[in-house]
Amino acid sequence: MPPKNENQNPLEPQTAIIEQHVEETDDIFSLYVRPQINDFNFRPGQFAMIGLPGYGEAPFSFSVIDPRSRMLVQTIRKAGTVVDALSALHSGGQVSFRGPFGNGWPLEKLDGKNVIVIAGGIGMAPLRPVIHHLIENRSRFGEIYLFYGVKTIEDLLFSDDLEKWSASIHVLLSADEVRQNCRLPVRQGLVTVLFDQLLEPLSDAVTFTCGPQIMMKFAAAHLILQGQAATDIYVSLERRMKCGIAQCGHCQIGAKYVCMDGPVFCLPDIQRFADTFL
Amino acid sequence: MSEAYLLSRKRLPDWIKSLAEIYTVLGPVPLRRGQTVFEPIASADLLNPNYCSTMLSPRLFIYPGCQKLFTVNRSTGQYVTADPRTQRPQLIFAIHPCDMHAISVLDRTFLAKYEDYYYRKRRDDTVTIVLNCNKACDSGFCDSMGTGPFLRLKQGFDVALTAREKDFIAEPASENGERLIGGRDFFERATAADLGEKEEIEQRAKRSFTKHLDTDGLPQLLMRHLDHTVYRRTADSRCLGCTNCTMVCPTCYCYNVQDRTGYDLMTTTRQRYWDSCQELHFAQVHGGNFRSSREARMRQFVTHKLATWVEQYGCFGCIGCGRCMTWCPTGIDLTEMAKEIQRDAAEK
Amino acid sequence: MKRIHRKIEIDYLPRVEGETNIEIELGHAPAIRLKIFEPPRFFEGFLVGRRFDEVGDIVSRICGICPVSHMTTAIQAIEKAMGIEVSPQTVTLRKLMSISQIMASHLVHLYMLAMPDYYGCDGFPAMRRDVTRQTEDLLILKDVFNALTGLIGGRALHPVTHLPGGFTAVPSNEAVGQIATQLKQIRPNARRTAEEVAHLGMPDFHCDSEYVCLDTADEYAINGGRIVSTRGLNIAVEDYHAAFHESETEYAFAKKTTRQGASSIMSGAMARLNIKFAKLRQTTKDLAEALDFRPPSDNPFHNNIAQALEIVDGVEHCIELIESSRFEDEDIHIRINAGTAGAVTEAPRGLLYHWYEVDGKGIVQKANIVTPTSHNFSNIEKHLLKLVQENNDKSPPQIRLLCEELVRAYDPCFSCSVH
Amino acid sequence: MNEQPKIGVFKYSCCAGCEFQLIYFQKHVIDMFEKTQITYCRMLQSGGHPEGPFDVALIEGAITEQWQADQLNRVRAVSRYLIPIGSCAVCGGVPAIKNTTEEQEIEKRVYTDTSLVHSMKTGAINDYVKIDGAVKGCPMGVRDLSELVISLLLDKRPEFVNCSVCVECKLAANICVLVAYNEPCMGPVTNAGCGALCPGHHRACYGCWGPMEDANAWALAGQFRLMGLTNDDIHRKFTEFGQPTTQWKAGQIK
Ligand SMILES: Cc1cc2nc3c(=O)[nH]c(=O)nc-3n(C[C@H](O)[C@H](O)[C@H](O)COP(=O)(O)OP(=O)(O)OC[C@H]3O[C@@H](n4cnc5c(N)ncnc54)[C@H](O)[C@@H]3O)c2cc1C
Ligand code: SF4
Ligand code: SF4
Ligand code: SF4
Repeated sequence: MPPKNENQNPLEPQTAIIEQHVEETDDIFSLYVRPQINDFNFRPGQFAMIGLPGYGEAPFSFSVIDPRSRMLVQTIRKAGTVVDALSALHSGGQVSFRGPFGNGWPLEKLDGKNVIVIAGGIGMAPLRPVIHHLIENRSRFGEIYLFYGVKTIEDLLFSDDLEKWSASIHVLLSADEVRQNCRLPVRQGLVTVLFDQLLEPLSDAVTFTCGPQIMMKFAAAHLILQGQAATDIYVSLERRMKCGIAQCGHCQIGAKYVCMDGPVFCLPDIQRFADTFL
Repeated sequence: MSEAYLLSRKRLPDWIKSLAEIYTVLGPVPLRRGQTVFEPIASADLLNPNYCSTMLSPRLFIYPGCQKLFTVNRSTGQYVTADPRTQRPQLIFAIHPCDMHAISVLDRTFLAKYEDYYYRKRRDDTVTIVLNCNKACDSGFCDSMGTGPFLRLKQGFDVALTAREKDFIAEPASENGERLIGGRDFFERATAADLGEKEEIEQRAKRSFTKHLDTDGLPQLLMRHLDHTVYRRTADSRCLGCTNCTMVCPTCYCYNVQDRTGYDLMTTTRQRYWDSCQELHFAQVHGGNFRSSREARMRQFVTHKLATWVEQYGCFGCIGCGRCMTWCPTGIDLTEMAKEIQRDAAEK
Repeated sequence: MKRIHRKIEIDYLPRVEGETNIEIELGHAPAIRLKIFEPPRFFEGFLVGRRFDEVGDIVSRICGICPVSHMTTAIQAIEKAMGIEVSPQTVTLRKLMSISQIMASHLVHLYMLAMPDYYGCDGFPAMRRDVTRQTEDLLILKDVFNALTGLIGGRALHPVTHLPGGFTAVPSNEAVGQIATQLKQIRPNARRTAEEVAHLGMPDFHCDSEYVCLDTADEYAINGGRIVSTRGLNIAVEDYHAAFHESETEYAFAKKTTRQGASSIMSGAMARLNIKFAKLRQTTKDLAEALDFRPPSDNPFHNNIAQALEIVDGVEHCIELIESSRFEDEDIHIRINAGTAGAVTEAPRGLLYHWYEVDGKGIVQKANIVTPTSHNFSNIEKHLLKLVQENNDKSPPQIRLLCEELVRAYDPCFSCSVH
Repeated sequence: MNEQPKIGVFKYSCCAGCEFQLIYFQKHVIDMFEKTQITYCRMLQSGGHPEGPFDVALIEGAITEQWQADQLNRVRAVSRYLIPIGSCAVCGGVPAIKNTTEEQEIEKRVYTDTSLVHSMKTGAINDYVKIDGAVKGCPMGVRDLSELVISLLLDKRPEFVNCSVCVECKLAANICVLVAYNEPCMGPVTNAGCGALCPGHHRACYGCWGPMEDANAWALAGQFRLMGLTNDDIHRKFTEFGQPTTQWKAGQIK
């Protein structure tokens, strides 16, 4: 147990400054946030509780940290009270900020392995720092696949990055509807249609996935059928969260707190509980 | 173990009076029509030490149903933390062993990796005097859950009392507890014989239980039968979704957080209040609800209390007080559900 | 220059409770029609089949401004029908609740419905901007009266504690005592309200009426008594049906109630003051004197002043009732019996009659409700007609305003009247 | 928001109590006049613009006549948000008790000449148009009302109370009258917001706030039967408020 700290109140947020607001797609935007703490750091996959007094707060993953400016980037989909309020903020605006929380992706498990990253929609956001890590340390890994599924091509996040990344890893894209052209090849269908591009066997691959629950469920089932060990699949889950510090109970799944023990779980470790939808 | 003392029943009022000089003493007070509630008392006359169980456990004095966290000025961004403490330090008198255990269960949530500022202040500010139960209460099964009828905790409380015909055996368990007894002339030293009699009373109390739950291997069993039909049947035919079970449960810790802004649109108050996994919106997120069925919510309650809590916190989430079944308007009993699953498993 | 205006229509009269149009025909055969189009909700129809202990809760929903009156009248009728006796404490609590509600209703009427006309405002928000001080008095007074109703009833609007047989919960003496203190503090505000209203400059218009109200020997009757009038009526509530007649009209959903023989009547604050002025407290009488208001009056606009004086008197009445009582918890004892009975109370706007037939299981078999606005309906039309005739030479907007002011002076409630 | 939000208030079949609650009650509701514009409210002021547009249209009362439904559709078309206020509008409320009897029969009990009456089955507002939330209560609750107004001013989605009365009952530490005193309490299926007023005053909730989402009326009706209520008693309990709703249908079987 950590030593008792009289003056620390993990429920009371700090104030952080918005440096930039970028519209990514029709309903997704990124906020560049500067926290007050200078040595702020996070692990890919972790998140912060960001909010506005009067509107509440909600969990958002870090999608990147700028190494020089120390700015955090949060990529957010417009869906809800807090988000609507955040979406109206521009540079100079203030938000409330608590974090980082959660365990983050187990990057150490990837060393020497083939890596499969599966993202769906806004699920790309917490996986972006993973890709950065993979590319920065490219030599430590085998084949690297990024499977990324969206509804329409307009929903593709970070398309500039995707192009850059495709120089060093396999970037495979799918969209439910493909109507117009895109600089990168996009296949029509759910993200699983791309799986025929995988080189077998999968036995020494590790998978990180984040996206809609139903996508993760089918992707994982597919991979396991193809021979991947369930224990090599890691999922990042979304739940309702009010505290972020393992108290409010909303994010509980069985014996686990998504906010503290997760949001990243090894698939079988979470699947054994009820109501996981996995 | 430290010393044990004796307090004659006649001197109880003196003790309460002296405690009330330092603390707000919260004790079990009889209400009209046979109910008991914990309320501030100034003298022992009001006290009902033979109470069975209260609707709300003394949890609410440490973790109140609705608690202000802070106010923030929306233009300056200035936060003012709410002071969770009561005006005077409080003393909970005659808290039952199960309810004392429940507080120690709550400690594991609020005083864990992240320490809750508000809970910590109130917990440190509260003195607890436990009264062992000489007889099982109506729907209690604390004996099965290892939380009663006599206190089995070694720390985390201040004094344990055992009632005898003419006196109380008082056993302090903290420095503060020693102080509350020491120096007061109405306490005498207890003898080994007294403590021997305490053993006997405890054994008698244990035999008075009519409700039992076999907890051996129960968590594993429940986790193997997550899809048992008892959840759906009970949920559909009897569960009202009213959340009374979790509102009265002394170990439930879930809360919701809400911002309320004044008409000046400047001052926002953030507060938290008890929430419940039995409430429809509890696990709702944008685009879905992870426990949209009443069946799923009921399963969550039963399996959390009797199974996953053990992995999560190293103890059961149920302390066997019987409140959830007592105060459920349709009398849903989680032990009955567990027993049905046990029976079905045994038959197979 | 004298012009004959054929027809003036006021569509959906604003600033009254409920919905009505007014149609004024001038010329050879002048006529006035109060076309109350408030949709009927059929309370008397659906009360049949409901249990006796639901009736109070249901009928309070007839009206959001006088729920206590409907509730109390219904409960008293049902108690009489089933032979239930209540304690003196219950009688006192009912009185306090009724008076405080009447005061609150008068306040809303005076400040929010009636007064804007006289200040040339279209409504209260504008008044709050332009004549702030007066509106402050409203807020201060109303808070205290609502608090008193709410303390006894659980809430001021649609109280929850009031059942046949008594109250499920009784307020603590401390809490009631605090309200008494507040009541003493608002005396000047109440007085100022009366002065304000007396100086509004109401039209000098006279039209005789038969004034009807409840009366008892010893006090300013509110929840019971005999029905008396300025023309010699003096009957027990049991004889209500012999003295009054309810009839349907083809242009309004509200029924008209008149004396048997079709002569119209006026009930409400002015009727009460015209008949029971002597029973007011001396301070109220002195104030009336100072304001140059000497009942009986035959100017219907004076109903406004009468209401204001009732507020002044009501403050004292409540203080007296509180200071002469100690409240303690009591259990409600009821027996279910078959029976029929009616009860009359003074609602803010006048006489309110409820009548029920209950069977041996406590189920309502028949219901009849006659509201103050139904009692006043004919008289409003009669007075409007006279007013229009006397002001025939004015412009249509002026006539329209006069008519609106007159209707509002009656403080009618069309939601009640249709129910 | 640069301009003050425009509010329109429309009254249909009801007691007008919610409008009184809106207009006259607590001081802080009065403060609202300074930050919003009430552009139409017949009981409050003369004139006004019933044709809209409105940022919020507040609808009081149930629908019992065709002209009301027609007007309601027009109001919906010119309103950004449309919020029913009070049980009559939200769940039919007391005026919907009449749906339990045949229309002709009800009318005949009140009028000898029913030819002028053109009443229909009582409906709630969301039986006719899409709604954007609801301020429940009979009369509507001030907590939700101020949440609505503040939310409007902050430009956020209001968070209305949406749990059972039991939650507030426990937070208020009332002894449960159903369990302890065997009173048939509607609290478990009734939407909270009143602060558990009735149980707090030693009586059973009679459901004036209307059904909560996902209410299990069937199970509570079963419990009432065990407590000795007749089917008629139960039917009355579930039809005093919320007759037109689906949530309480299971309790409305005779
Ligand atoms: C660990 C973690 C990381 C996350 N990271 C990200 C991230 O990086 N980017 C991101 O965009 N999201 C992320 N999320 C999800 C994000 O936290 C949720 O979208 C969050 O609910 C938004 O908060 P809110 O308070 O604005 O929503 P709320 O207002 O609380 O909305 C939630 C509820 O309201 C309903 N609702 C919301 N909007 C509407 C509407 N317009 N109409 C009808 N109903 C509505 C929803 O159905 C839901 O029930 C993350 C979640 C978790 C748990
Ligand atoms: S039982 Fe439900 S309410 Fe209680 S702690 Fe568990 S999840 Fe929370
Ligand atoms: S009294 Fe009614 S509302 Fe309160 S807890 Fe009991 S059942 Fe629920
Ligand atoms: S307890 Fe029930 S009946 Fe009473 S006020 Fe609340 S919702 Fe209405």
